[in-house]
Amino acid sequence: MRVIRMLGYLGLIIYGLFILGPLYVMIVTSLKNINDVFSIPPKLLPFVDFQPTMEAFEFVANTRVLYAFLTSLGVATAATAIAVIPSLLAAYGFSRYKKAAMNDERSFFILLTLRMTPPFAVVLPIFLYWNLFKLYDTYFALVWTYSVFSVPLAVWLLKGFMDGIPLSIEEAAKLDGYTFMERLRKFIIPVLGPGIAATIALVWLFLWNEFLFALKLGGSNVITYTSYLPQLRVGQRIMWNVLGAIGVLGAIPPLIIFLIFRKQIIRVYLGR
Amino acid sequence: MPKIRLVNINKKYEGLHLLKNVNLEIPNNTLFVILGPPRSGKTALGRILAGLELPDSGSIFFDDEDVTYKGPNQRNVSLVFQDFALYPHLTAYDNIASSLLKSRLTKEEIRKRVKEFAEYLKIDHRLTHYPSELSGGEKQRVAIARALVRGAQIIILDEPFVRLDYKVREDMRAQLYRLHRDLGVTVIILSSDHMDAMAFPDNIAFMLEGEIIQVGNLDAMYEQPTNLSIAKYLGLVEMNVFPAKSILDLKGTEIPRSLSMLDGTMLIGFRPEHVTLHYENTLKPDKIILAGKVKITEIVGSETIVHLDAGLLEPVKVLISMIVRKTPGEAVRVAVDVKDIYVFDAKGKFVGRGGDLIGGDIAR
Amino acid sequence: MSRKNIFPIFLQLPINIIIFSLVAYVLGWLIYSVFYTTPPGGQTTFIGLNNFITVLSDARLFNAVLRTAYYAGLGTALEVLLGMIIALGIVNLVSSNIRRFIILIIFLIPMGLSEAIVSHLWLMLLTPQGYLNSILRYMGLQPVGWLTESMALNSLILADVWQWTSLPLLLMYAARVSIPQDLYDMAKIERLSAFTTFRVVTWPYIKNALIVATLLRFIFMYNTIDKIVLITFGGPGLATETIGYYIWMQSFSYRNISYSATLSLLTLLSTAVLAYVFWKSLKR
Amino acid sequence: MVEILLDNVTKIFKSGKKTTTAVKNLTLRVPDKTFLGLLGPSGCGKTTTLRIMAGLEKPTSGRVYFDGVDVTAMDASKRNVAMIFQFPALYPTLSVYDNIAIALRTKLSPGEIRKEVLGVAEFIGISDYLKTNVSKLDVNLRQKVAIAKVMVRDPSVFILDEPLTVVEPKVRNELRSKLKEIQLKLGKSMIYVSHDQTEVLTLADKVAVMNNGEILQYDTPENLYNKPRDTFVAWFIGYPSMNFIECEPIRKGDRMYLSTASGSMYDVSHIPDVEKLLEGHKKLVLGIRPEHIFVAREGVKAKCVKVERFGSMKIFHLEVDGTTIKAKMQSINLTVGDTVQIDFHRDKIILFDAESGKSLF
Repeated sequence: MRVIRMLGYLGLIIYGLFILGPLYVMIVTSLKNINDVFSIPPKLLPFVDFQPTMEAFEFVANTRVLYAFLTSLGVATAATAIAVIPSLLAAYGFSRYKKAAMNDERSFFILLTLRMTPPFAVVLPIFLYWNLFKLYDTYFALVWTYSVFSVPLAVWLLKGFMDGIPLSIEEAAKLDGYTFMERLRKFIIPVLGPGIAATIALVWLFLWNEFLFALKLGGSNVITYTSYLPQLRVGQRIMWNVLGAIGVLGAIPPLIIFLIFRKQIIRVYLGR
Repeated sequence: MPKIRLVNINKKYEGLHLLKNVNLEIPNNTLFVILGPPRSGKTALGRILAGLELPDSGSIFFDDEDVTYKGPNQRNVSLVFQDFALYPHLTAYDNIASSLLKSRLTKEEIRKRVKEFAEYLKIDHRLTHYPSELSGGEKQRVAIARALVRGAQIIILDEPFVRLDYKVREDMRAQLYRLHRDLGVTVIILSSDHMDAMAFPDNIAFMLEGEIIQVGNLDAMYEQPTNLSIAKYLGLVEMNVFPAKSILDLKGTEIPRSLSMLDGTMLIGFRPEHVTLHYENTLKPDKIILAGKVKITEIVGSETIVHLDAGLLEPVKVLISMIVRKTPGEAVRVAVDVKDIYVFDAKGKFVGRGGDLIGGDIAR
Repeated sequence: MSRKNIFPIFLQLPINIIIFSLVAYVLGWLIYSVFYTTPPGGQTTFIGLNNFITVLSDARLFNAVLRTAYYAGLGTALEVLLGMIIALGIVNLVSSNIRRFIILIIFLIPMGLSEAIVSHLWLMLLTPQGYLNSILRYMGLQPVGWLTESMALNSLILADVWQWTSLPLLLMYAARVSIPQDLYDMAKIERLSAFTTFRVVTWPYIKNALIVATLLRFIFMYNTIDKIVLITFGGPGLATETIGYYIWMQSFSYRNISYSATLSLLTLLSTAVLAYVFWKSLKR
Repeated sequence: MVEILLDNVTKIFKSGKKTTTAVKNLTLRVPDKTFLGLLGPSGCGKTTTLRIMAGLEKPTSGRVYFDGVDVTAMDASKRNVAMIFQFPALYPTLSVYDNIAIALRTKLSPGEIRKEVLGVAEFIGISDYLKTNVSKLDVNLRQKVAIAKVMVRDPSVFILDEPLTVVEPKVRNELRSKLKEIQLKLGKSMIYVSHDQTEVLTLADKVAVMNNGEILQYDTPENLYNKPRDTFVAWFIGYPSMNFIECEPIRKGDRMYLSTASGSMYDVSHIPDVEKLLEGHKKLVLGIRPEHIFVAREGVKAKCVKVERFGSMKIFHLEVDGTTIKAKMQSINLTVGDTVQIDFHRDKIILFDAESGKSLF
């Protein structure tokens, strides 16, 4: 029995290295000067193999990359804000009125297919749609597209959390004389609190990481940190250290969100 | 306090006929128990009375006002849920006060009123705690306080004791009785526990598969049950029921003449507490004497239940109101007075008691 | 329609307005473009089922379908199996909640990253003079052509396994943790062998999560082309061109609007079918 | 067949900073072939004690012996125990038959297994469900399957953790007699945990009443009923629970009386050397069970305020000296509002010290 346990631990450690290795490499690259990036033997230990510099991060701070990060932040936040309230109402409908028209399982399934739509199949028509309205390369176009695509995910998550609240609590509030809006504001949202926060975080994260739409709907004016990356590969000299820096900065929000909402994230996938 | 009248209430849910033409009258200011096995439609009836659901058909009158389509607040009715349904994010105080925040009372008036009810229900020392920190009994009391504080005239409790410890139930039943007596509030208990019927014996409606099959006080249901399921449901120990034929054909038993002319297909039932140990010298004309061997004995507090194997389908259960030591296998003779027995037809409909049999009302 | 059943419809109106503001046009345009085409400067003409005929005769599309099946199939299989093994490993080997939580956070990080970041991260590793080859050379081994024609697709699968094994892992972990402890106590008391315990206690609960993870991953690998767009551009040659990338090229490089719309519509239909299968498994 | 001994066992649960002591240096000896009841309110540590016995929980300190052998560290699988959980623990994808038979796979041949399972299923009354999958059954049938699973094994001890709590009241009586039959038939020791005393008192030969992690009294049902060690055990055993009347000892001539706050006097001179017994206790509590109260020609004035009646069994709530006591009297017809003279069966009176709550014997 002990041997199996040892092998098990070894397996976990190997998998841990498999995950952490590339992340470590990214962080190391972001601290390198452009010439130190690739060399034989590989320079992997800061202070030992190379002098870490903040060169890449300074580049990010002083060029449009910073602007790209702020755009990502703004667009993701705006789209999440637009999507959350309507999704909350819809999730309430799907959770409480399973038999009513537009709230039954079939409509929920249709919403699910929206969440599964492949971006590559719809990016062209959306591109043409915004051109139609002369809104190509504008914030509104990207934010609205993002909110449309975040609604299915938001509703799916919120419905999961809302199913966790016993119906009797709501009916008790009904008996206490509270109207629907008051019940939502005073009882469902506070009790659902962590669930809503986790949903907002996860939907925001989904948009923070989006690439294809940002690439095609944005242009010179609207550019997110993900759609900026290809521009660092123009010509022969790929700015690897800046790519590393952007990768590190882009990875901070997911880490924070996973730390804060670990319980809710596990609970969301529990139901499925 | 309004007199409640339910007229021809029907309710279907997903093909299940939950309530079949329910008619019930609940006099004002009573403590009313709606008793019945689980899934007999009690909760559905409670929810319709509270206004949480609308009946498919039929109407509800409070005194002579039709409140069928009025919401819970216009009816001044409150429901205490089986899982108490306390707001997890609010303290006990806020839970109780939640229904008053909607009224015009000032903050001070609310505080006084909540304090008053909390003290009455002996929960005032736990007001700052959250529901998760309260015990079952305490949660129940907060839920009741919340229902009463807004002046509801009718309070419905759905299986109020199911989640409580055995000993806490006894205390909570006393609380409910005191509450009804002091506040003059109509209390309706939906319960599947016959002990609740025993604790509140005056007004009981028995529900079975969505129908009210008997209304009255416990003694009436105990003495004259309308069908076999009520007879079996009421009683500390379930009633012994055997096909008449199996008793009549039993060898080694004395069958009084009055019983022998009974129709064979009928069922004879007799309660364990009506069975007495029989000793040779006390011959009585109208007694069924059964002989058998003791299977097991159970001692309950100061009473003993003896399971007797008397050659019938199932063991005969005997309840003796003192502690009696009977070893398994011991031969015992027991007697049942004919006037105590219950007679049901093959389908379980109550036909009459032993007394009617002797009087010749139940013919072959 | 009493007040009762209208009200829920009002609940659904807001999201439907948002969604149909875009989806209506998209679907309309897709269907329209399948049957009508406007060559640059030319006249819009009805082309009937030409597109569907092209689809059936398009060899490049057929190869792309095969590649997608291989890419999504192998990738999903690896991710789900590895995810299950690691999830069960964590639960059985690590008992303290704090250590479990730390391990889980580390293992879930890749899932939180953007496809774009992961693509460039793996580009750093896979590119000929990249880290992987420099480590291999440092250890005196032969460097590997990670992005050459024969290896490119497998390298992409490796990158995807690195990033997305965490989803099946999370699903399996959540399912395993939800199993009531009483069942394991009963199995221990009845002296069931480790294998029987797995068969009658663990498997029934995680089987569902396994199916859901498999479908979820397969659909998303089928739908996602970010890695291909950023690491291999469908190359070298057509070595890593999946259906998605092929449509991407048709839409934005070759500008065959009508044909790309046809392919897009067919993909949407197949995704809907996959989603239906996913939904059915979810409800069971 | 095994004699179980828990020697000074303590169990402390740590969750984050908060530590709770579920069991406090508990010593308990369960002779072989006894039916032991563990009785107490929720959260009194009875389930933890059970799990320590079964080996599912390791004690923080103290030892566990099976027939004198120290099994504290021995895993549950090696202790040859059989257990029923509060919520039926059945393998979800298996049929009833397989659920029962699974534990026997390694021990008996298929033929023998079949005979055993059919016999047990017949006894419990689930023969016609053998083929159905357990997840399709309602909770009553599922618990019957759990009981069958336990019966078919040949363990050294049966351990039951509140098996009847989730079952419908009607089925509860049926299963209670079945469990009693099982214990008699198989002659094995059985440990039965519950907060419902009717179950425990009818089934158990010996009962341990627990509260806050400690055993207050460990005795036969009769002794618990007649000689409770303190007011908690006296209150906890018996339905309806014992009445308690606060009073003070007063000597009048050569008779010894107990007088209540409102002045009614109870003569207790009949208790042997009552003088010695009572000195040193300023305040006392007189405990009398509802079934030991009767209507007498002259006694203490009592006004009836409520009647609970159940066929022949009647419980009268009587107001005496300002406190309400319950009396269970058989053939008495009192209605609310009547006043009557009541008296207590002298030999059934139990005296407790007011502060410590301990009974004076």
